[in-house]
Amino acid sequence: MTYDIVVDGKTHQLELTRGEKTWLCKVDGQEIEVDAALTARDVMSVLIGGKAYEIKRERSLQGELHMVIGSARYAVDVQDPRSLRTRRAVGGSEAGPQKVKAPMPGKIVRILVSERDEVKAGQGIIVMEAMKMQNEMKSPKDGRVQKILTAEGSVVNAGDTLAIIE
Amino acid sequence: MTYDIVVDGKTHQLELTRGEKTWLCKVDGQEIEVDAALTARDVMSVLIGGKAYEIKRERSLQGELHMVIGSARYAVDVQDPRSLRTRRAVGGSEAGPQKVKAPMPGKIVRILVSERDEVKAGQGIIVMEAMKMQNEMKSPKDGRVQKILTAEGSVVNAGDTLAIIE
Amino acid sequence: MFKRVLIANRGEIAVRIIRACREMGIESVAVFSDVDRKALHVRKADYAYHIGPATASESYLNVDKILDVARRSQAEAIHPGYGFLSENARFAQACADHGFKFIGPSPESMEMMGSKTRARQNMKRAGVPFVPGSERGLDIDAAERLAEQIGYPIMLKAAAGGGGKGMRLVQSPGELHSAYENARSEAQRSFGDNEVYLEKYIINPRHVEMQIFGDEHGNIVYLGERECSVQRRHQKVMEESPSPVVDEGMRRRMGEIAVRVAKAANYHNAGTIEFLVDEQRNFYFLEMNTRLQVEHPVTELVTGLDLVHLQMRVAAGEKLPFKQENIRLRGHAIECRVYAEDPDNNFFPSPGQITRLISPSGPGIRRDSGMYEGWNVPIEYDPLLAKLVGYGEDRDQAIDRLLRALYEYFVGGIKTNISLFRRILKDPDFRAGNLDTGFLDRLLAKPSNETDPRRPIVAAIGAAIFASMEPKATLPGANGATARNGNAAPRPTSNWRRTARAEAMRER
Amino acid sequence: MFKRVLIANRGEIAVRIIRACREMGIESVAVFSDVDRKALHVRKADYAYHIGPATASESYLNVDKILDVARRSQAEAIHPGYGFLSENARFAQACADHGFKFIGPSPESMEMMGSKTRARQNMKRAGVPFVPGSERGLDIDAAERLAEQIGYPIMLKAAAGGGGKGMRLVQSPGELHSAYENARSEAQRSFGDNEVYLEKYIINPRHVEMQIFGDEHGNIVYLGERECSVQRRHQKVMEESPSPVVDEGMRRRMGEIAVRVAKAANYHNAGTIEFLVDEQRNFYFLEMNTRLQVEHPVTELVTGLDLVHLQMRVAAGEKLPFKQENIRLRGHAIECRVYAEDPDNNFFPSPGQITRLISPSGPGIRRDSGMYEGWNVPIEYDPLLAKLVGYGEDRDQAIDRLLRALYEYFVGGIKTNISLFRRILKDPDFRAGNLDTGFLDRLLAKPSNETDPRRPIVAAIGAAIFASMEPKATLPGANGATARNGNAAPRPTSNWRRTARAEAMRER
Repeated sequence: MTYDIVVDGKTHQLELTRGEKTWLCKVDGQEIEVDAALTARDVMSVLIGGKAYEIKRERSLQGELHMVIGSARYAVDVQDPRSLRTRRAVGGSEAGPQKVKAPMPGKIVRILVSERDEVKAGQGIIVMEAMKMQNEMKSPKDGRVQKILTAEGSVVNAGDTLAIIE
Repeated sequence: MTYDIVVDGKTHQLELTRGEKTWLCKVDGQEIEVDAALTARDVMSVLIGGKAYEIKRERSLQGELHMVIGSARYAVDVQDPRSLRTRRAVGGSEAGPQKVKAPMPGKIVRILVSERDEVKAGQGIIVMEAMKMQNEMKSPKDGRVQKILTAEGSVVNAGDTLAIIE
Repeated sequence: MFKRVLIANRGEIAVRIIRACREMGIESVAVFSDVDRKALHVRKADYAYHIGPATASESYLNVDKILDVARRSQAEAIHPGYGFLSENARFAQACADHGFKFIGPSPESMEMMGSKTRARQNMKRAGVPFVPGSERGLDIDAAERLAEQIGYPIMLKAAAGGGGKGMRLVQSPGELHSAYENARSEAQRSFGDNEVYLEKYIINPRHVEMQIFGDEHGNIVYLGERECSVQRRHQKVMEESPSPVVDEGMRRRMGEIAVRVAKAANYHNAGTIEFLVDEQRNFYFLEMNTRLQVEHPVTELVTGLDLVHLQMRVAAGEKLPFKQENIRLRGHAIECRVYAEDPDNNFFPSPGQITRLISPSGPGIRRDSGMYEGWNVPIEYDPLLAKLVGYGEDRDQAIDRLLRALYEYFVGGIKTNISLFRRILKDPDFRAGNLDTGFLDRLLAKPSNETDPRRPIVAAIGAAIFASMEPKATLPGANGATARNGNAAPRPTSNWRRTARAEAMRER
Repeated sequence: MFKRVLIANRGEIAVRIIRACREMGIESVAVFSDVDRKALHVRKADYAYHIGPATASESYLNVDKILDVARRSQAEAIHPGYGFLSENARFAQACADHGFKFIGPSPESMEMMGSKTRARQNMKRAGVPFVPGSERGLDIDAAERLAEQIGYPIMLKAAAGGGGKGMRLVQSPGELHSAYENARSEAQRSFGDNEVYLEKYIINPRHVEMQIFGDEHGNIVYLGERECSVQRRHQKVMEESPSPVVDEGMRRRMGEIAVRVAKAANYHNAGTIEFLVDEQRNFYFLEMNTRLQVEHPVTELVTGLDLVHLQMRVAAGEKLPFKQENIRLRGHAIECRVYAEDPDNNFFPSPGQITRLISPSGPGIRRDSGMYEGWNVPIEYDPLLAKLVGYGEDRDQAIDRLLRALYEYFVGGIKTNISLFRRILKDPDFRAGNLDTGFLDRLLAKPSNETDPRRPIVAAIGAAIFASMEPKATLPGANGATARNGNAAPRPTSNWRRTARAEAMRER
């Protein structure tokens, strides 16, 4: 099987072949023999040339995939090379409308702008509260408030779009 | 829903009705209001009139069901009253052939009898080893060894039939 | 001893008190709000009662509801934990009025210590050293005159304050007016009381506090100090005992003054006297906390005592079972407060479901936790999930054991500040004991660079093998695409979008 | 200090040593057999090497394979843990011959202490008190004469023995001949050495042992005693420190004798001198264990020291960092050995998959564990899963904390002896400290009756709600029958069959 795997923004080409007891991995052209064993849910023990790694997989509610090794944490994206171009294109660019999303579940305590307002990049748009802390969600760019999709007092989930800046 | 529930050998009749926030349980005719919440897998928090119980469910490989409350452990059998009679009948009786089963996974180290041998109740049939301990499996009754279903050196699972005494 | 005790709290401290109850043969009564039905303290208690909606003022802060449960459950005493109603003298009084023993000091002691200016006046009389400043709330003119007299920088503080609210640092005369107004209005908003006082600002102070304990028969002892200088936004993050800066002589002087403070307040049960320590190791009384502290475990490990057991015994009328000279400090303990917050993203709160939890144990590790795998951390309460405490023969061993335990600790699904503690514990200044309350902010301003060049490759290999192990990937026709889908989460985010969001956050 | 250490062991002790390595900045090398690929020590180590099939003689006991891994992994030292090769002098010698530091005593010390009769001769010369008996293996005629002289009952023991193998109690002259033959042949089978010696049998003895520690510069200290009288079939089940029967004077006498024993053996690193204590509190040298003991944590909690750290430091040539007068014992610690065995069914071993694991933590609780949820306990090794240790200001508090922690402990899928510890800790004789090596057998002979009349109903309610929550039960057409199926396990067993089996087992 072949994967393109993005680790902390850097793409690695990976070819994986299952051997009798181990896996053969070709990583960016280099061959590595890997003894991998799933020990508990989302916890894999990996031995590479005697070196032992415990790799924990974590998928967040927002769909992010992380690999945690010891105390280091890596943002990982597993991609099929053929569909990569399409996916990249979907992302949109700075030029188009951008969403202000809730980075955490919480309660909307104040909305600082109105629809059609002109805003600067970094300007406060919405104030959220969670766990007794208030945090300001800011505009990602200079532009205009196209839409506000929440109301004061609402409870929102992480990843919910709160406003769109065009 | 109606259940016959056998707890440590004693049968209780249970009628369960789901209320808005709590369950209504009729246990052996007595009505009890129960606030139940599944907290983690197989761990239920139950409140009955303010008293709090944490109930852990455990199903063994051999199919036994236990409820653990604090440090007390109860063998439980959940039965549908209509099929109860049938199931009871399946069990067999002392008169017929009886199985000597492995109570744990382990290795057969010695077989002490041969097929067709006459045996007494309590007589050693097979010696198993697990975790550096040897244990003798004994005949459940006076009778004759009908069949031996394992061999010295074999590794067996818990519940495997090792021999049949007729 | 009490037969049944109600715990008017939640989270790790409720669990900790429930455990003490069970150890002492006392039945525990938990209370819970709507969102806490599945909280760990409800799972562990002998009794549990619902007390209302998530909003604290309608549940954990609601005196009537708590007293009602105490009545219904036939509790004899109430332990308030920390936070919530723990320093509310009216609650302590209401408990007494309704025939429940409040496990803590008398309402009078709490009242006296509750107002910082009143505490100050009482303590001055007892000969306790203070940071130069005003003894009571003052108007802007008086503030101006006093600031001139003791010299800038000065600090404005809310008389009813705490947790950094209503505090303003003033570097020069020109800043005084607007700072005064801001402090006043913030004090009004936060505490309903706009009284503001003024103090000399100590440069690079340490925050050191002394644990005291008194019984109801007039005996008061001190149980050693705690260094609490590792703070972010005036909130403690790590605490240790003993303090790297306190030697035996200073401990005795500080302890004796702390006992004097407690005696002046006619204090009983657990209490803490907070001091500021300047660079010359002079110390100044700051305030008294009239409750059990979050960080009490470090004192427990170093003294070998159980402060919650002691609280119960003293509240039940027993005498302290030891004298000052019997207290034997041994070893060193350090506590990490594990918060649901994202250290890589401006310490944003991170409530949500804990999908995976791997907890450390072993030699020298104590863990007081309110979380479990599968639990949903609610958005309504403070983000303290657990306390991880390392104990060692000396400070170095305590640090090394904590680093080992943090290496084992894994909380999946939400973000926590576990990685922050590794940074702190490896910092040369921390290891040398060079601490002051500005230490953590300075550390956070520096770039973090923990890297192992080989590990990202290992992460990639791990991700690929995980992906290939997914059930979907083994179906006929499976290829890279299916593997990706198998591995992707409910709402896939492209790498670009993730980066964009991270940048947007960094700007704030 | 060493850069890299190989741990020639498995299970909880391998994990405990790996943790110490990480704390000290030493890289750890684990070894594993076929069935241990997923064991916790492999997960936690920095390096891990496969060394062969499950059978210990072809893996953990195979000296060549372990030395080969030490070479390949470039380890500098080898820690043997306990059991396996830990008391094998030839292994210690082979380590030295191949340039690896053996973390333990010298092969010469081990050799001298390995043969009980030789140890006895050496110790006698050092003035160590002994149970009256023979000083070496004897033939049946000599045994007969000596038994007559010191008086029955007497005990026959294998010179190379341990763990109860090759031991026979002889109550009267008539039993001597057959007991002698049995002991001899069991000794031959178990140790390949049929030498048997004889001792006076002490009625109701306590088993008390003294921890000693020596460096390679001639310094030896004692670190307090452990009471190990709670045994089943000569195997320790619980240990505590201090012993309820040892006071300060007795501790000093016993400690000084233990140090004398160690000096006579030119001993360094961790070691334990075992004593029998009779009803008059006389104590007699039993044997020396030339390794770290399973029960070392109770000593660590009471002394505040880390014995594995010390082992590493001493093996690296450092001097002991303290003197005898610096050792300060404080509080009380009790250890429970959690075994995979069924206390309700003749203590049958219970290997298999751990389907659910809820572990205790909190104040005064230390847990050293080799298991995790989802792990399969293999059938090939000893059944020790974890050690739960309670520490308290005094013995009562240690007991109460352990009871609390055991209440929280839940191991699902396999059977463990957790319930046994509750029985022991609640027993009036145990609580009073009235212990001897027959205590546990007497307790087990008594019927157990822990009941709460209301709980079975709660169990029934719980089972019904669990059943009704099963996904199948909520499908259209679901009724009692589906609910039962949903709740039933892969191989349903009727109640009758279960009872029949339980009875069959009880007969054994």
